[in-house]
Amino acid sequence: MTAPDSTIIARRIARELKDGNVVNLGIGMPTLVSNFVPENVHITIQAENGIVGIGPIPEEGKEHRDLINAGGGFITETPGCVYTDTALSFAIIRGGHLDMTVLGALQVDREGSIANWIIPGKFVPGMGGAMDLCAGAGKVVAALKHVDKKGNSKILKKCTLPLTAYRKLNLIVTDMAFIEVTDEGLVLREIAEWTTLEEVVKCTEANLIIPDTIGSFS
Amino acid sequence: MTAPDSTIIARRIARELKDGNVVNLGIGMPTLVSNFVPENVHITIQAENGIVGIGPIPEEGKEHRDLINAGGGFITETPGCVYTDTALSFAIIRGGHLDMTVLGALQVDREGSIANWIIPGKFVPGMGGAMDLCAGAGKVVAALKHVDKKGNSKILKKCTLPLTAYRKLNLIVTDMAFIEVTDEGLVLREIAEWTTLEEVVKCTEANLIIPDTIGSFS
Amino acid sequence: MPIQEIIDAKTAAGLVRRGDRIMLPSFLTVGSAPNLIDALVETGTGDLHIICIATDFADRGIGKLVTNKQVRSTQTSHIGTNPSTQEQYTSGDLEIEFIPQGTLIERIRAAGSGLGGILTPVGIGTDIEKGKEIQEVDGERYFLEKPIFADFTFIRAHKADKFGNLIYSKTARNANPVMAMAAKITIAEVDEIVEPGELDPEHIITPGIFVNYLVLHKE
Amino acid sequence: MPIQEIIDAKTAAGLVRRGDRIMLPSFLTVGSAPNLIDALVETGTGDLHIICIATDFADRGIGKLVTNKQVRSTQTSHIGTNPSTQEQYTSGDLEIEFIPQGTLIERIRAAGSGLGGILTPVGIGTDIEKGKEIQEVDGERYFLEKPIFADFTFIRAHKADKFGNLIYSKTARNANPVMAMAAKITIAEVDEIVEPGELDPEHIITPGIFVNYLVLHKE
Repeated sequence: MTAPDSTIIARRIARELKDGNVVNLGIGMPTLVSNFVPENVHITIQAENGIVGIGPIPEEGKEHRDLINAGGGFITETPGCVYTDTALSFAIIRGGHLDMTVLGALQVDREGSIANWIIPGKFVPGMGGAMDLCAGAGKVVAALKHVDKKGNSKILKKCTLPLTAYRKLNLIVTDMAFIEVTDEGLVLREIAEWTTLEEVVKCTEANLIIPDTIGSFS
Repeated sequence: MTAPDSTIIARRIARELKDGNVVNLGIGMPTLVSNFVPENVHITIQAENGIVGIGPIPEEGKEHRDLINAGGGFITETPGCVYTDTALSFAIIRGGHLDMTVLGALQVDREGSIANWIIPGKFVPGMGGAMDLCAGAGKVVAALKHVDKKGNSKILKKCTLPLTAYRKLNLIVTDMAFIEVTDEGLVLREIAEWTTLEEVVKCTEANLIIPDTIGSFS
Repeated sequence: MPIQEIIDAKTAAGLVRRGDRIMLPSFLTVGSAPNLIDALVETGTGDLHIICIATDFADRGIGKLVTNKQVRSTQTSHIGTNPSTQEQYTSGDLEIEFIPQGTLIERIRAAGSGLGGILTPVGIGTDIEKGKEIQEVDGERYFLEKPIFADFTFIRAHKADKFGNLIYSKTARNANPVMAMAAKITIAEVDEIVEPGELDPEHIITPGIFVNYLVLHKE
Repeated sequence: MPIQEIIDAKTAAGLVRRGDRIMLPSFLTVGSAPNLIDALVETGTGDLHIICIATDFADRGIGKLVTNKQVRSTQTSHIGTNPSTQEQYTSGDLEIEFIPQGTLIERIRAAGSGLGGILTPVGIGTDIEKGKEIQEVDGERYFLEKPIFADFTFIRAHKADKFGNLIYSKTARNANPVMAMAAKITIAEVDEIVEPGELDPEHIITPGIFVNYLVLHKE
């Protein structure tokens, strides 16, 4: 089978959401998670620029210049949403009031560390709110392609790029695998339907703990 | 002459207010300062329980149960007043955003220290917001009778009661004298009309610096 | 956001266990949650640690819990209006950590905000230095103050929407918004509960994500 | 409260001196003060230190100052949307202290709130530990972060009353309320100026006591 588009990652992460969860979804792929929230699950989406309760993207022409998410995209209000200043926004984030955050990643590793804010000498965007999110959210989920364009694994023994957070990840979800980060190491919980255990192991630089039962997702 | 009532203290302190000042007036005598604000001087009164812009005492029957000052007395709103939570209230106080605070005192001393929160073994009310006010206000003014009921000076070489603040006073205003606290010591700036220099010196345990010109107030 | 469960004051007070730490926002009773406090007095649950600006009056507000001997210890800035607290403190039945009011609220905010502590200059040079950790930064001395957490906070708000978003009334706001953030369970006693969207999102002070239960205030 | 002086953007920008430290609230231009920034670009005043969440875009928001080479250094959390900042950083013409966004706002809040600093766990174990002061409390490691002050803050608010009390618009609130507290001079660019009392005291976010001048925004 050929690799699916990257919404497979968003779809799988969305299944982790529980009714009532308050979540922060990073820029890019993580934002897509909100499109796949299961029926009967109501979540609240927070953004670090100061809103609790983000609604869908507005219809064309209905954008409000003062209403954006942390990626700069126009959003809408949900009934019951709240505006906050940046201090309260990061009090929410750092203070443990989010159930989950989903972040894109350049690399993750077997210790549960994540790198996504800098490629020294090449691209130096800055950490924005990513370090705060990793430090404070109840569950920290990395969403990334399993391998880079050259086929190299992004699930490493040890990140080579400067870290965004040291040992803060709870889950790593890729287009190939659903991996839990435990004190013992990375546990392979599920394999994407389109690939195989053999492929996943081959594409993962970090050691994987392989339990007797492994699920699948698509 | 006999001693005037203690409004003499409030009246003299009120003359220190400049147009646009933001002030916090302590419980009791300091509260009276607001009754003597000079014409053409508009001040904003802040209270630590969370209001910027206190108005006069309400008419009887017009009290609102949720609208009090830091002494628990009913107050009114002024047009343009603002409610704040306790964190912002003390950010204002500690952050240097008040031009002046006026506090009652049990003792003050030549170093500019003030004691007003505890009489060990006798009365232990707690410091409330007094320590914060002393630490943060632009000008810290102690308002007190010059001597206690037994005739003992309250303007000491060194406070004997536990301090509310160490070296934070700018002015000491009593029913007898208007004293500036300087790095050199206490400078006697004015004497109340009803008394004399000799009396003031006699009633002051701390050394006073006596300049050539001393004003008077009433 | 989840629709908040609406419970009665008795059920709410019944959640509190002997020895729990409770934040009670109140400024001389203004901004305190009277139904919740009364219900907690009713339970008689003892050995409590309470965190409050002041212990109010012997027969009103937080003071009722003190008078009913349910309080083992308190972190507070003022007890001067409550002879009951004064007596129990003097007799040694009640432990008190006196904390300047601004420092108290910052320690609570630190807990709710995920900070490890704050440095404050308030009280430097006074007796409260005793036994405290002092830190020098750029030649200035500060207290290193640690976060204060609680098991419960009893909020008093004016209105809630069904998500638990809160608005307050005048100076009854005081410590409520900050204490709402620092407890495992935050219970809000409110005058009215409205539909989500009825409160203007620009006016909401406490986001419902800090709130766990709503109790409808009865006079 | 004093009636605030209403000045034009040019006069406001003219107050800034070469080398000054300026806080510029903005989140990818939302919540930035466009007239004030344009006027400051017009002055050409250089050698500035700017404190901001991000440097916006090369041709919009804060980025205009960078592109115009008026900025010597910045404390910020993100420059990824502004190639102009990236270039000047790479060439060594612009100094940058990268600070996690939540830490940045707390350091500014500490300045405005009279705190000597805060302890934060954010970034522990990463490269930002280099050269930083680390403090251990109860076995946990934290950064000891110091306050960030400024000479000026350029606020963008929706409405002001004549006392300078401010309300904001949606996510344009962001860092404005906190940065308003931490500068010697705070100048607010607003859509409308109303009489004191016209803004509900429960809804005002920034008390006018933090504000020094008002500028009426022109499209």
